[in-house]
Amino acid sequence: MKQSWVDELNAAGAPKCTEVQKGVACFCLEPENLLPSVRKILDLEYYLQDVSAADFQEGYLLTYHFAHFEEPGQAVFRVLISHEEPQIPSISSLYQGAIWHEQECNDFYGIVFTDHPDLKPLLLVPEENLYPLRKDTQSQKSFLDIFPGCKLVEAPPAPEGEESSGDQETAGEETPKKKGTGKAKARKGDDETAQEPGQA
Amino acid sequence: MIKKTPKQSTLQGIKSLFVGLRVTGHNFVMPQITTHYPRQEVDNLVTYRGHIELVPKEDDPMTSKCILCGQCAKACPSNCIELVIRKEEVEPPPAAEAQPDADKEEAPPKPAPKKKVKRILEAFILDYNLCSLCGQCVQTCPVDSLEFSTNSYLAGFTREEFVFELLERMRKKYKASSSG
Amino acid sequence: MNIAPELIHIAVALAAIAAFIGLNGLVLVWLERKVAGHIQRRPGPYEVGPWGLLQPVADAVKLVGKQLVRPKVADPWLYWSAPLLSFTPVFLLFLTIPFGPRLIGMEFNLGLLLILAFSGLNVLALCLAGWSSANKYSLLGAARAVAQSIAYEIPLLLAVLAIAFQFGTLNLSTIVHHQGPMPWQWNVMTQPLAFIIYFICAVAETNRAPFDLPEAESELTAGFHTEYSGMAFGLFFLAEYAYIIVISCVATVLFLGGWHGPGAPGFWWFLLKVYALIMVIIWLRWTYPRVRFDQLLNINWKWLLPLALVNLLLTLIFVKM
Amino acid sequence: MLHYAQEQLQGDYYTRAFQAGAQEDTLILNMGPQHPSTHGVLRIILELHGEYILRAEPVLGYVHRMQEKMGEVKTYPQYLPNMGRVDYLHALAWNWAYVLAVEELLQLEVPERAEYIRVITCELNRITSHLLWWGAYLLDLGAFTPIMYGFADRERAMDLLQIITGSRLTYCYYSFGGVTADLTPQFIDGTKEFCKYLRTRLPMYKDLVTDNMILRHRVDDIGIIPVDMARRYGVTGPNLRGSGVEHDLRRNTPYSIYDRFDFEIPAYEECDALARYLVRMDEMEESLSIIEQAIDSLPEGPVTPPKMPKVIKPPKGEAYGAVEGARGVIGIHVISDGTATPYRIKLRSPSFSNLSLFAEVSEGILLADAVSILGSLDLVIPEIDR
Repeated sequence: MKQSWVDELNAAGAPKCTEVQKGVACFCLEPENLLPSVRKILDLEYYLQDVSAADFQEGYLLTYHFAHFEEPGQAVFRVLISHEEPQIPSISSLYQGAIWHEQECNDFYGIVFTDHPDLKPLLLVPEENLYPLRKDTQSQKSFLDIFPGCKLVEAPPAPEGEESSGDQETAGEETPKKKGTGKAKARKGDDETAQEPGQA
Repeated sequence: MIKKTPKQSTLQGIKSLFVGLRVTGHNFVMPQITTHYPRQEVDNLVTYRGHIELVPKEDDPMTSKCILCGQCAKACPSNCIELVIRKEEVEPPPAAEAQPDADKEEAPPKPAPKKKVKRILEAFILDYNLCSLCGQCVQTCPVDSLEFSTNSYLAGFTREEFVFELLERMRKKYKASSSG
Repeated sequence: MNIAPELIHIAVALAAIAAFIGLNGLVLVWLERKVAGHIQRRPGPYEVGPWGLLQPVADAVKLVGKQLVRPKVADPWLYWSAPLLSFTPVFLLFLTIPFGPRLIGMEFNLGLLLILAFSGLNVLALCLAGWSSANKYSLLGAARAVAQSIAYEIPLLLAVLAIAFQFGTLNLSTIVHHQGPMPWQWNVMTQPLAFIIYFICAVAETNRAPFDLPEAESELTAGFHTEYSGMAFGLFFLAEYAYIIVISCVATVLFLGGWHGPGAPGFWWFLLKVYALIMVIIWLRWTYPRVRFDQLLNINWKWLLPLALVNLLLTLIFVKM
Repeated sequence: MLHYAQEQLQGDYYTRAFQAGAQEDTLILNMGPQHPSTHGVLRIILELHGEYILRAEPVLGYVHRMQEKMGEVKTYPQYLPNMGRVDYLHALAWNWAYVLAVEELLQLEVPERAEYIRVITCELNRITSHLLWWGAYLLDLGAFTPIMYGFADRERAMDLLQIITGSRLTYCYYSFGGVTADLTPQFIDGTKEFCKYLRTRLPMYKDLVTDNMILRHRVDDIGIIPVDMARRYGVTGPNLRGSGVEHDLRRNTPYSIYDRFDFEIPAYEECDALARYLVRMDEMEESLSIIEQAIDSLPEGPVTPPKMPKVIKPPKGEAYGAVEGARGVIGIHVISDGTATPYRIKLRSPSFSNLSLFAEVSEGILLADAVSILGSLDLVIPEIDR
C-alpha cells in the first residue's frame, strides 16, 4: 500500500496504521470510525476481499481485508467489539459484497450489523441460533497475546481531535492505557513483524 | 493485455455453423475413446492411491513393519485408524518373538526371570467408511509400514464390509501369493 | 355409393401407420443415441442386443412398467389427455403421405392442408400438458411452446405454399409426380430458399435443438413434460419422434422428389431420403447450443417470415409468367 | 382454477421472506436446489414477470459443512485434506493457499523443486477446472457435445495428476514446506505430450463453440459486470479479467515463483459473459505455456524441506495465504495461538464473492440469460457454502 494512501486512511480513521511487511497495512479502528475509513478505501479503489470475525477474550475481532486491482498488498481493518454488545455498523451500503460476509458473521457469531439490508441466516438453518464459532471462556485466547503489537486503550478522543500527523512512528509511541473491559478498543501496531523498528 | 472481444459478421456466423457441423461430423467418424468397463479396464490403476495396507517385513512376510507408535492414528483427520495392541511379557531371549506366528501369539506368556513387556500388534483396523484418502498416515509413518493399495473396485452392501483388518489382509495376501 | 372398401383401406393404412410409427420411433431413438454417442466419441447404446439395437425396446418396457404419477394439485382430465392428444394426431398426418407410387394411406386432394392442420394440434397438447401440471416450469415451457409453434407455423406455411402455387395443387402425390428421378429435377433445386425455410421451421416446430426451448432442460428442467412419468412421458417422447418423421416425410415429398430416385423408383428411395434428413436433424442437435427465446422469435419474425414472403412473391411471378 | 393447499403456498423460510417483497402478478420460481443448471445445490429464488427476472435471491448453505469450525478442531496437517473438498475443481489451489499461510506462520522455506512442482500441478489443475467449466457452461447453453470433448481432455490431465498425487479430484498433495511426492519421468513426459495435445484441441474448441454464431448471440452483451461493480462485490479471477482488469495474483503479488515465468494475463474489456468466456479459453493456453516453461527449467533437488518440525506448532500470529485459483483469489486467513490447532481459519472463497453480485446483475434479464450468467461466473457450490 502506498504511503500516501496510508496517510489518507489515517486521516479518515482515528487510530493510526502501521505499514507492515509485503505491503499489508493494518488499521485498528473503532466501530464509529469504520464507515469513514471504508468510504475512504472505496475511494482509493480497493475491493473487498472478505469480512471475518474471531472470538477473543476481549471481544469479537472483525477483520476486513481489502486489496487493490493494480497495487500489490492488502489493507486490513480490525475492529474489536465487545461480547456483551456485539454490534457494528454494516459496510454493505458501500461494499455490497459485504452483505453476505456480514450475514455469515452473524450466522457464526451472532454479531449484529446495524443498517444491514437483510440480516438473516445465510449458511446455517434459519430456525436456530447456533453460533458455532463462538468459543467458550476456557478456549478463548487473548487478542493481545496473539497480536502483541496491539494495545487496548481507553475510550478514544474524538476523531476530529486527532492530529493528522499520522506516520507510523508516532502511532506506536502513543501511550496506551491497558484495560481489558467491555468496550475495548484495539490499538494495533504491528502484528507480524514486531521486531520492526519503531514498534512497541 | 486487455483485448477486445472479436466481433463476428452474419456471414462469418453462418459459416461458423457449418464449421461446427464439420467438427462434429469429423468426430463422428473418429474412433471412440471410452473404456468399455466390464470388458476393458483402465490401465492407470498402478498410480491410484487407494486405502492403506500394511507392509510386511522383508524377512518375515507374516509380520508387519509397524512399530506401534500410533502416529498414523494420531495424524488421521477422520480417526479411522485403530491399533489393537496386546501387551505381553516375554522372555529376554529374542528367539520367541522374532517370528511370532499367528498361532504362536496365542500361547500364554511364560514367566521369565527378567520381565520385559512387549507390545504386539493384534489388529490394525481401518474404518474405510470414514477415510478420506488423504495419505497423512502414510506420510507420518516413521518406518514406512503403510502403503497405498490400488484397490479401486470396491463395492459392498454394508458398512461393516469396509472396516478392514489390515494385519489379517496382509497375511491373507501373503498366503494367497505363496500358495498360488 | 360403396364406401366399405375405402374404409377398409383406411383401417389397414392406420394399422400400417401405427406399425410404421412404432418401428421408426424405436429406430429413431436408437439412431439418435447412437449418433450422439459417436459424435461424442462414445459407443452409445451398447449392451442390450447387437450394437445396442434392443435398447429402445428395453427403454419402452421400462417406461411402460413405471408408475404414472400425477401431482396432487394437477387437473386430472387435462393432465392425462395431453399426452394422448399429442400422440393421436400423428396417425392422421401419415395418412396422406405417399411413401411410394401406390403406397399411400388415402389419396386426398387437400393432403398437404390436412397435414398442416393436424400438426397444429400438437401445440394444444403441449399447452394443456404445461398448464395442467400445476408446475411453474411446465407452465413456462407451455408458454414458450405456444409462442414458438405459432410463430414458426407461418413461415412454414408460406414455404409450403410456394410449392403448392408452383404446381397448383395440394395433393402430395401430384407434387411428387411433377418431380423427376434425378436430384436436379427435384424441387429443392427450383425452390432452395423455400426448402431452407421449411427445414428451419420444421426443426423449430418439432422442438428440436437448437430450438428445443419448451423443454430446455438447463432452464426449465424439462419444460412442459416435467411432471410426466412412465408412458405418459413416453407418449410425448414418441410423438416428438413421430413428428420428426412426419416433417422429414413432407420435406421429402415436397422438395426431394418423394419416391423418385436414380434407377428404380420406390419406397426405399423415400425412406433413404427421410432418414438422410433425420440424420441431419440429429446432427444439428448434437452440434449447436440452444438459442435464446427472444432470438428464436427474432429469427422467425425478422428473417424467416420476410424471406418466405419474398419467396412466395417470386414464385408467383414465375408461375404467372 | 387449480386449488393449492395452504401449506404449499407458504414455502419455507426463504420463500416466505422473498414472497413478502413480491409485487402483484408475478411468478415466484424456485430455481434449485435441484436444478440442472445450478451445478450442485444452489438455490435461487426468482421473481418473474413473464420470462423476465424482476428480483433474484440466491439461497446458500445446502452443502454447508462448517469448514471453518473443522479448522478449529483439527491440527494443521489434519486440516489439509479439507482443502481439496472446498473446491473440488481446483483443489490444488486451495491446498496451496493453506500451505502458503501456514508456511508463512512457520517461516518455512520451500525447496525450489517443490515450488516448480507446485506451479506445474496447480496450472494443470487449473486447466482441468477450466475444461470442466467449459463443458458445463455449454451444457447450460444447451450444447451437449462439448462437455464430452472437454471431459475427454480433462481425463488426460487427471490421469497425469493421478500419477503423482494418487487421486483424481480431491487432491491432498501439497504439504507444509513442499509436496508429498516427487515428479516421475512418466509424469514429465506425459505432461509435455499433454501440452502439445491440448494445443491441437483448443482450435477445435474454437471452431466448434467459441466461433459459433448461436453461442455468440447467447453470451454476447449479457451479465455486464462493470469494474466498479466488481470492486464493490469483490469479484476476482477470470470474472474480473472479463471486466477488463488485469488483476491476477500470479502477476500482481507474485507468490511462489510465478515471477520467473513469461505469461500473459488475458483480459477483455467488454465486461459481459462472452468476455469471461474468452478469458478462460485464453487462460488455458497461458497455463499450458507456464507448464512448459516450468518443466523445461525444472531444477533438481529435494521436494520437502530438509528440516521439518515433528509437530506443526506455528508461533502466535496470523497469516493470509492468497493464491489465484481458477475462480479468483483464494484467501485463507489463519490465526495461530501457538498450539497445534489453528485458533481461527477463515476461508475466502472466490465463488462466494462472485455469486454475491448475481442479485444485482440479474435484474431485468431473461430467465435463459440468468442461467447463462450463472454459468459464466463459474461457480462451485461447495466452495460457496464451505
